[in-house]
Amino acid sequence: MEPKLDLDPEAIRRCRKAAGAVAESVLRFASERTTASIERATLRLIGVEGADADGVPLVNRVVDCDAAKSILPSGISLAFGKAMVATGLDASGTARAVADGKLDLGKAVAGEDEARERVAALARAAGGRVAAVAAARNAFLDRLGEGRRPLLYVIVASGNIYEDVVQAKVCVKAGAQVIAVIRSTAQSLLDYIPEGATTEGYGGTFATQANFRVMRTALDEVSEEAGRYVRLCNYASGLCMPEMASLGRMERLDVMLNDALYGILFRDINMQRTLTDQAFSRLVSAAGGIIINTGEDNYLTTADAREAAHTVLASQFINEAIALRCGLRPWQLGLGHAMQMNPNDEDMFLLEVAQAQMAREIFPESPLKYMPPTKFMTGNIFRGHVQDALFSLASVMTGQGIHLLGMMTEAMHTPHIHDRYLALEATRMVMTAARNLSEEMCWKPDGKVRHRAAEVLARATDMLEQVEAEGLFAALEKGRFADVARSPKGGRGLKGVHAKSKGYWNPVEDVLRDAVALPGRSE
Amino acid sequence: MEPKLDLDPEAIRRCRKAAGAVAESVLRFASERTTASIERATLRLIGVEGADADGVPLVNRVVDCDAAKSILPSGISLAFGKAMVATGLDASGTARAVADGKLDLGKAVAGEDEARERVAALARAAGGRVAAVAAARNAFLDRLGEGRRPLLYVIVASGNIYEDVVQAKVCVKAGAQVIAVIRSTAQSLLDYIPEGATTEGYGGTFATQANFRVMRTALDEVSEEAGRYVRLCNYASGLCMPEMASLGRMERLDVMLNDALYGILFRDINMQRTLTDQAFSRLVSAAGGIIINTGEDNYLTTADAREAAHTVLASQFINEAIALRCGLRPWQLGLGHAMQMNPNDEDMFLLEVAQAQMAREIFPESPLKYMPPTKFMTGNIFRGHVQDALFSLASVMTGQGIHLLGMMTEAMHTPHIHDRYLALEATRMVMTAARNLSEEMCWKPDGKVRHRAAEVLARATDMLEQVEAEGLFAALEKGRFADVARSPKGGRGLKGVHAKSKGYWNPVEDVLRDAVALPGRSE
Amino acid sequence: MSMTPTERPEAPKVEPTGPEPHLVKPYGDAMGDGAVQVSFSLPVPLSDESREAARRLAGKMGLTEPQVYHEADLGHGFSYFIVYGKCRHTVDIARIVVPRVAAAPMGFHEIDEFISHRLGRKVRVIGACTGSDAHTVGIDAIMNMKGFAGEYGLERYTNVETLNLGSQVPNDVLLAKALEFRADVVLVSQVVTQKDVHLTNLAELVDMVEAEGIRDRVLMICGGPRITHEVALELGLDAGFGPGTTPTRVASYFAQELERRWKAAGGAPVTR
Amino acid sequence: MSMTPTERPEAPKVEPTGPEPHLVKPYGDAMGDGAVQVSFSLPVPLSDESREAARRLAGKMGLTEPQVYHEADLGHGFSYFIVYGKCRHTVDIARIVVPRVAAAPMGFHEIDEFISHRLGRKVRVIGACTGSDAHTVGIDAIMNMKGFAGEYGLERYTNVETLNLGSQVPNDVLLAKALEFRADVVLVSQVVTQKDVHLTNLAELVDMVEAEGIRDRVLMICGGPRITHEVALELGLDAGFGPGTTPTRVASYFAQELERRWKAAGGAPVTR
Ligand code: B12
Ligand code: B12
Ligand SMILES: Cc1ncc(COP(=O)(O)O)c(C=O)c1O
Ligand SMILES: Cc1ncc(COP(=O)(O)O)c(C=O)c1O
Repeated sequence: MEPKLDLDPEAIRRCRKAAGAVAESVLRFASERTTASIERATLRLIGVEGADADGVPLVNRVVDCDAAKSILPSGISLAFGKAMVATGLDASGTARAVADGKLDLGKAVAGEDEARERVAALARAAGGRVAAVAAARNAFLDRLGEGRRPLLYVIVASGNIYEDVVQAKVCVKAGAQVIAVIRSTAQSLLDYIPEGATTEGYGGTFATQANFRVMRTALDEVSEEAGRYVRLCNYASGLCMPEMASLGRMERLDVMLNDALYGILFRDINMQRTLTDQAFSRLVSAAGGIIINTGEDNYLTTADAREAAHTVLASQFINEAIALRCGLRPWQLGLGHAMQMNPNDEDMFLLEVAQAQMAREIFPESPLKYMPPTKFMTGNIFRGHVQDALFSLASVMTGQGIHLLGMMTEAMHTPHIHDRYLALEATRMVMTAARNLSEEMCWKPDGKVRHRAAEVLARATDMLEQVEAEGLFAALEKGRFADVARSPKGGRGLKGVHAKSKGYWNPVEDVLRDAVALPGRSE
Repeated sequence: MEPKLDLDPEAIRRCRKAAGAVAESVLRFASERTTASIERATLRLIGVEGADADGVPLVNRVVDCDAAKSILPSGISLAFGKAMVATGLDASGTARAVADGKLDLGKAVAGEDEARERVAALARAAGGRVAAVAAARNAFLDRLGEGRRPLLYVIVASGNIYEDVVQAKVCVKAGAQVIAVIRSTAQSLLDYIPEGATTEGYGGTFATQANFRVMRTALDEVSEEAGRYVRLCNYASGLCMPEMASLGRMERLDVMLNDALYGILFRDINMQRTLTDQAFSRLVSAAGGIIINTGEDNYLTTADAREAAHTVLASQFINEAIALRCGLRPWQLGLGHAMQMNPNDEDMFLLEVAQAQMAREIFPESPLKYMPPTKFMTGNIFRGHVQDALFSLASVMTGQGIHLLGMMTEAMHTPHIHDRYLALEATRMVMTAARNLSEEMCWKPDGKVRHRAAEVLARATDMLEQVEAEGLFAALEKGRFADVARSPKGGRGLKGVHAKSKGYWNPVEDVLRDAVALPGRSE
Repeated sequence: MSMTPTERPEAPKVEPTGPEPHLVKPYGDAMGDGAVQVSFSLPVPLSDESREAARRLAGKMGLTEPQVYHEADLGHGFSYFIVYGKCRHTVDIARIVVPRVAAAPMGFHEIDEFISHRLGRKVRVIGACTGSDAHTVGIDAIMNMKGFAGEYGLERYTNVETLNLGSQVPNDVLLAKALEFRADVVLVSQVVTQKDVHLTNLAELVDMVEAEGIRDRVLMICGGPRITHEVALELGLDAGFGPGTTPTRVASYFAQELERRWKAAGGAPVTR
Repeated sequence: MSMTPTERPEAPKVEPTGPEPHLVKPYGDAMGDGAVQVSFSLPVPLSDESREAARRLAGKMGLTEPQVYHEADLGHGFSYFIVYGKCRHTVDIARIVVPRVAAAPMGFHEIDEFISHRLGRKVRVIGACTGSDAHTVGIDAIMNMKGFAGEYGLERYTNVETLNLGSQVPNDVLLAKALEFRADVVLVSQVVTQKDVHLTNLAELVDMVEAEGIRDRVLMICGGPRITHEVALELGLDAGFGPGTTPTRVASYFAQELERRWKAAGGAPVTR
């Protein structure tokens, strides 16, 4: 798409510079730490599966065992490797032995070299398996394609994975290109991932490895029917962010919401924890060819879209900078933004289009994730359907990459089966009717649209340079994003953060970094 | 609005020239004829009111009496003047005497001069009263204004004028600026106007003088409440076109649908009859400050909007040419067009906007009447609501003058009370959100939009020059408009047409022509 | 963790409405939830009481947990509500039998050939949009050359002779023309349905055709957006066609039905 | 033909629903027409039979002349319908009594003065969004400085001391903090309502407060998009506020209600 807004390249450069500095500092912080979930993710990646009789995942049993406390700063891998050598069992078997109290992790004294070799081999094997998953996706995409952009993204959230499958299939028939399974309310606060296929959740369906499989299998089936590859999306967020990313990568999820800032601001998750988790998670997704979605769109639910538009842009720059440094490539960055102005404000459509077009031009290679109106949706489903239509128009006019479907029942419930059908139908109609609108039109110089974009960019530049100066933690403490203030020690999950000791070793991370051509870190 | 399409001025000039020639010939034809309804309108304007015991209007009784047959070619006025002199009664009294058989119109032999003077005085008085009506409207407009353009136009059609009043008031609260009372199905085929306030109609409410008053009174009331003048619209069409125009003028209707072509094509009314009626009707509306709406929008219900778009433009030119020559000024010409493409066609929105913008630029001073999607509306009210939203956007983007509200229930019933509320709400939202979109954007040179406009204009030019060559009657016979073919002698109402005799006299027409500075015709 | 589809768990099918799958109930996002959306206006001003009235009304409609999600004051004594609830009712779909137009679908050429081979002479079809109805697009879609939805209309068939009377045709005129034309098939379109005028109109036509004594000689077919085959049968016509009807569907029907009748009667009625 | 309004006919008023105007019935475009719009999906594929099932279902809901205006095949065994019909039911609006929060509306300054003059000391208000609910926009609208809909929030009042605990607050934490803060008023927000979690949550809180023996010392107020005053009372709270609530409405209520209670009790409870 040819640029229309004549944005100031110098401002963009300054933004990237400031965001880069912020990212470096955040990643430096993260590189000095590990977390319970990173270590659990590591175990999962080397093959630990299953749960104990109470449904507690074995990875949690291992990482939470008494001995682990002192082990975690060095990483679980070496100790676990020794345990494997000691038991002679595979990864899951070893973990079960630890869980059953048959083996004290602190007391496994097998030879260090053998232990390292054992785990390193598993890590390399995991890397291979994961590459195969990415290859399988690419084969699908080559063979079937996935339809035009923006990709139409709809959620299922019945709470029952089997019901979700039915609904997802119906969505695909109606044109959906990405199916996102929303998680059960507050799953992100759980410090473990439930096991097995689940049929009870509220406001969403539990994210479990089995559920991922059930849905991926079903989507593969309908992808064939529909003659296009349908992507699956879930959340790599919350206290289990690194494990979610890992499971997603293993089970061929294609898109994952992944944004520490969301957890901090909207879930009150501790910032040290989740920013550390995020660095690992993004690495996992990078090599897996997963598209991550970020959550700046959410800022405008608590802050005002007119006033705080620049915070969205600033956050996009930060997310981009962090992501690129974790090995993600631009095409993997579904940077979030949203249409959240009061639809009764004069010219709000122009301002929204200005924002969307601006983001498009600033991140030309990234498939922006565009979020529909939610805040100003009411119980008036008819009016809401039209708000969503304006959104669809804005989206197609500005070349968005991933288009979240607005639902007329947004203010009421997670969607009913026909809500999605109607939403897809209307969206497809609007996008077809105005398919090439963007090619056809230009924005007048000196008009409101160009002014708005320039103003938002200028304010984002100021903000980023300020965040660079004060540091991200301080900025979060001052409530600069989403009008929400959080403290570095507040929120959930801080106790799962561990400063790495000198000898920290994580062969999985090394394999991952290697896969995306980042230098290794262990030893 | 500054032009955006770079239309070929030479093509526009050629269109106006050809349309002018067509109009001249049609008006020449009309000037040589009178019709039953013109004569009845004349009687109404000089004061004949009321009906006989069977509800037959007195004007019909007079014009249909045995003697009238031979009288009509000379106009009813002189004979009726003689009758007035003979009875010494006022106009209604005289008409009732004729109806009651107390007086034979053919045998009234009063002095010609006195009779002429008598009727001419009434005609002048009528002229005065009508000027007062227009002045009253202007006073309202000066005092209250009428809100922004496009004027939001909604229909009421319950069949019961009192129910219509309730619904109209509700519409005004929701933002309606024009209330159109749709007529009962097939009233246009009646060769008389029913009398009195009516509560039984289907698909609409009878247009009667009393109903006009009931609604105008109610709207004056809510205009005060709303702080803006609400216009009233009805139909000057069908077999009673001239009388409808006259009643509308007397009862302060502000907008009247008035288009002989509609009657010919969609009501199978005889073309000689209705084109003759139309000339008189437009004259009536001209001095009355009434905005007429034309019916080209309807063509696209029977013909294809992609293929036949130029026929709409050609017809607008013809309607403009005829109207201007009947004394109407450009601001009175609500030239019709419609958004009637299959919404699932790629880029249909662009083509529709091209048409709307083109019309806007070609008729810059006329308040184009823009008709919503009807043809592709289905029982899917949700999808329909979005089609209407696209329409509203096209309308505000192209500066239309009168915006007919699309109803999501278009494919089902004349609107329910909340259909209009929802339609007005959504339309206002879209128009507010995109209020200055048109100021902000431009269409790329060499794009589809400009090409489409140029192509439609070029085809309209060809068509108009062809119609000029063959004449309008022949063009209608060949089905050039709306894919419907009609013959000059077919359809209803031909027997009500009378070639004027040499001595044709119509003092009312003279007063009307004088009021709009056209030369008189009688004697 | 393996990726081959065969090793994946089979997704169990969700059962329709519990133990009795033929008892259907609305579905929102869980079997049996009964989710239904309702909207209406009430002729009372908006107030806590009218909102409650709306809720109770939904309750009377058999919606449990009715929830008013939107309310608007329309002014002048009216209010508008959007309500959701869970429908208690079920319908036994196993007991539903809907009459269908019984005719194997055929294509354009096939029909033309069927007529020439099986009926032995051209079929004469008259059509009109009757009463005060001026909506000709529907009947034209079936009859006009150019046809509808990519199919040719009856005028294009070699073995169908047509006469399309157009709009606003009074029943007596249609009858007279049908007699004159010696029509085998009468096509009537009715689009305007206010106050059930289409039913009155069609019933009147059937009466007139019967009174004329030719009811068994003509196949009477009606169509329109609110017409169903069932309604047509109830009114005494032979078939009814609703929205989206294409010319071949109508022609397939009358060709096959005429064959059946003419066979039974021992031959086609003579035309002139 | 005259133009002066006085000479014009008076438009007779349209009577609401015939002889018994308190029996209200939906209205489309004629009194008593009962016009209702309904939509739902059925867990059966689209067919003539499922369309008929949809029609019958509407019939069971008490809609006469049910008409299926839209139908869609959603695939995978589901179909969707939009139905209109004429509702048979009426509701007697004269018999409906809806409990209201009884408090005269006051403005920002007025409330502050009311508290200082009539209550004699500052009011202590604690707020939280409880359970796993993370939707703080509602409670913030009432409590935050910047307020909502052009009104200041409680934090801006001179005579209100506030403590906003934010989101995802477990009931026991709220209770402990309320005791510690010696709250006079507890504000609870509940936005997520899936599986009626808001009802369970609120009922649990009331139980805990009662078990703690301080139920009569605190005014318990809840709010959220699906909360009504009636629901709050049923759950044992003192008041409930729904969508669109503004800070002054809540403050007017607790100020006046505390005055009433404290008067009856002979004075305000001491705070520390
Ligand atoms: C186009 C149109 C018009 C055009 C008609 C032009 C013409 N020459 O036909 C014009 C502008 C003239 C018009 C005028 C009016 N219209 Co009109 N019009 C419509 C509109 C927009 C589309 C109808 C259409 O063409 N459909 C497309 C065709 C292909 O579909 P169809 O008719 O259903 O036909 C198909 C099938 O039903 C079937 N079929 C139909 N007939 C037959 C016959 C046979 C034998 C068979 C086998 C099959 C068959 O096959 C067809 C192809 O699949 C509808 C709204 C809508 N979107 O439906 C309103 C609508 C039909 N009109 C309506 C009304 C009220 C009027 C007026 C009466 C308003 C007034 N009071 O002035 C006027 C007057 C006309 C009159 N007396 O009939 C109402 C009818 C309400 C009702 N249910 O009674 C509607 C629903 C609009 C509304 N919401 O108010 N209208
Ligand atoms: C903003 C929003 C979010 C934001 C919340 C940010 C934040 N910090 O608050 C984010 C993006 C984080 C979010 C997340 C989720 N959300 Co949410 N969200 C919304 C949304 C769009 C708007 C809510 C809102 O802010 N309304 C504006 C405020 C001002 O209105 P209000 O809350 O009604 O408050 C007013 C009154 O009710 C009253 N009031 C409210 N509380 C109180 C308390 C007292 C004491 C008083 C007196 C008055 C009062 O006064 C307020 C002012 O008038 C709604 C959809 C919608 N349009 O309603 C969905 C919605 C509420 N969310 C929903 C869901 C399911 C979720 C998730 C659980 C999804 C998931 N599974 O992950 C997540 C997780 C969050 C969680 N566990 O709670 C559902 C709830 C469905 C239901 N009925 O149960 C909704 C309806 C969307 C949907 N259709 O699915 N969400
Ligand atoms: C970036 C991001 N992460 C996560 C979530 C979901 O929340 P949770 O992780 O709490 O399930 C959202 C929801 O909108 C989101 O936008
Ligand atoms: C120009 C015009 N005249 C008249 C009518 C109404 O028809 P009738 O005069 O038959 O009531 C319409 C309806 O759309 C119209 O567009």
